[in-house]
Amino acid sequence: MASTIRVRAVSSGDITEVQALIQHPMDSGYVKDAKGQLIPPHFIDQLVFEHGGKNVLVANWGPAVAKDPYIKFSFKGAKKGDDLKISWVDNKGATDSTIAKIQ
Amino acid sequence: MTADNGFRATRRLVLQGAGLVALAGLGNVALDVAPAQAAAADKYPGKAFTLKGDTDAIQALYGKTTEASDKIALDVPEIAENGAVVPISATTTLANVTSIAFLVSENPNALAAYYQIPESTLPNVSNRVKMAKTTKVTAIVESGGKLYSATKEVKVTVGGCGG
Amino acid sequence: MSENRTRMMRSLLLISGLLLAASAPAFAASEADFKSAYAAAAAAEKEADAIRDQWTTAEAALKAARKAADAGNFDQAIAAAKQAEALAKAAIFQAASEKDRWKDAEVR
Amino acid sequence: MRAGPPIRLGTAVLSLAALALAVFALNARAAPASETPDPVADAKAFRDYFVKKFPTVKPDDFVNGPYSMNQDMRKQWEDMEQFPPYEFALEAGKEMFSKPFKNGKTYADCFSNGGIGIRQNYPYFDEKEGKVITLELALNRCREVNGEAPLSYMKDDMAALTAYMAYTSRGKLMDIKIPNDPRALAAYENGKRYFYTRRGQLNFSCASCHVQNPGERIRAEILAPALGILNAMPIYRSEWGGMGTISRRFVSCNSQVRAVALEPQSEEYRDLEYYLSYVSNGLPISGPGSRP
Repeated sequence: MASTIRVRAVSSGDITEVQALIQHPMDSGYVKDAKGQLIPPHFIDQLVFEHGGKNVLVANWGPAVAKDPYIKFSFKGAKKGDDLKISWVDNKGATDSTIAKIQ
Repeated sequence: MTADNGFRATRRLVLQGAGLVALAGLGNVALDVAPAQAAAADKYPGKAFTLKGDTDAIQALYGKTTEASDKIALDVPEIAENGAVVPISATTTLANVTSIAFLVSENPNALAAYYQIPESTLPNVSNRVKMAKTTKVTAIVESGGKLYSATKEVKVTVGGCGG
Repeated sequence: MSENRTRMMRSLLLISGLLLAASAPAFAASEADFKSAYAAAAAAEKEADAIRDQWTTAEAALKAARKAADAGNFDQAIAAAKQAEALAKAAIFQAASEKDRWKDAEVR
Repeated sequence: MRAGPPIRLGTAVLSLAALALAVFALNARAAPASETPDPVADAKAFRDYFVKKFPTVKPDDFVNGPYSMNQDMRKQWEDMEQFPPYEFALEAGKEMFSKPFKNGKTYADCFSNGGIGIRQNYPYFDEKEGKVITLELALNRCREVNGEAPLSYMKDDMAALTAYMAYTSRGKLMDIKIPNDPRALAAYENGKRYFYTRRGQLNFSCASCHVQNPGERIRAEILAPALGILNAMPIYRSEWGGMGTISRRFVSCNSQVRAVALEPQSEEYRDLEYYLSYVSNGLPISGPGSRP
């Protein structure tokens, strides 16, 4: 199944700007479906970005993060061609991860 | 209400354990103590995400109070295009930032996101969050162990002709 | 041009007056009264459907009438049926009055 | 600067007595059109109206709907365009477009130029059948001809396919033809009639919002100008939390003014799409788009 993570990591000088878009419903547990039943909470609670074996960002998310979440941040100490590992886990234990090349 | 934290904590440890083992496998990586220590700091603050108001969430997350600072640029729209997808970003000139958090006061649970920022990462993050209704939005920056915050209001209404 | 605008406004005021009057009465009603009110409403809605200018609120009112009647609450059922009929009639009036009026709004 | 006093859209309008309370804002208009419709003149007048009403908006920018009308909304849109929410639908559409049917054929076999870069010619008037064929109808016909079940016109797969086809036409100018056939002219006129006819309990026509009040707010939303309004289709709407086709947009607009929606791809909707696309000729395709 195609990965649920789309990443764009672009390095200029010592700073690498990372953008990621993740396909996930991010149900908050407060929304009712068409038949009036509450849709159970189903959201990514932790998203980790790793480079060179070290975490460059750990995002702890609650149910308020938007559907198909997007995130952008920058970090230092990486160069073109390095690997950036992205992995997420959600409150139902589902996970996905991918490795992206830094452009 | 959410999956019980016990289960998630054990899964977290299993994952990190696996992560460490994988790292050990990479011959060229100088495996020093830091990743283990950094991994411990990653513990998911589940409780803070279930609390209602800002103050309780901040207390549960940091155990300290925050003070306003003009060194944090919180960028949120004045009127949200749509409460379901509100772009939010925070950047700061404060020194050695270790974490950034976003709080949406009027949401059922105020804490929306909590970012742990290692020192090699720049202290600015952009995200898209849901807002239940017109609300105050706060970005909290932990710098040098002290908490600073910036707050703005975002107007959110039902779109279109409504009902 | 503004002359027929006011004429249309006056007729619409009449229609909404009718709507308010229709939903006001609350007298002990029997199933027979409900049946006739419901039939009238259904006929009006069928006509509105035929000219493809039905209002969602008209359909909702008719459903509410049926539900109230099934629950044996005929006062409410008749009120809802009358409202449905009035709304459907307003939709028919709207379509008729718009038949040529739309040209006035056209950008030229 | 506005053409007429804006229509008051407070909750009062939504009440039962909306009919009586709605304040009609109509400019004085010249005499009604002569009997035989003149699409070329219509399109020119339509375009001049918007260019005159919004002198600061570059003509090509009208296709960006609300974002051509409001800077704050535009900034939020530009932020999101860096990684647009329709990214997943676009990729799914591309994959679906090349996946062969059970009989080995693909969508490319049903369309000129393999379906690439042709969205700007849809909808067109099919003189054999004597009716307007929209891209969504053509896609479902292609499926049926190849023994596949038709898709829902409203979202998901149909939205993904049309998103990919629109993407391959990005930047090309809308190019809708009206052949020299009285039935084509009638379809065009029927679409124009639907566009200007008031409907539903709120008693609004498409023009009430998208011609007389573009740039105004309807609660939190900024109304898009009608010029080029279909050029960004299909769109990912945050309100829907997903993709939506032209059919879904027409149906939801109807239900918002409390008019019972027609069947997707029914004649009125296809003719409406024909009229709206024709008067937007010459404006670039910008689909798939993302909207509030």
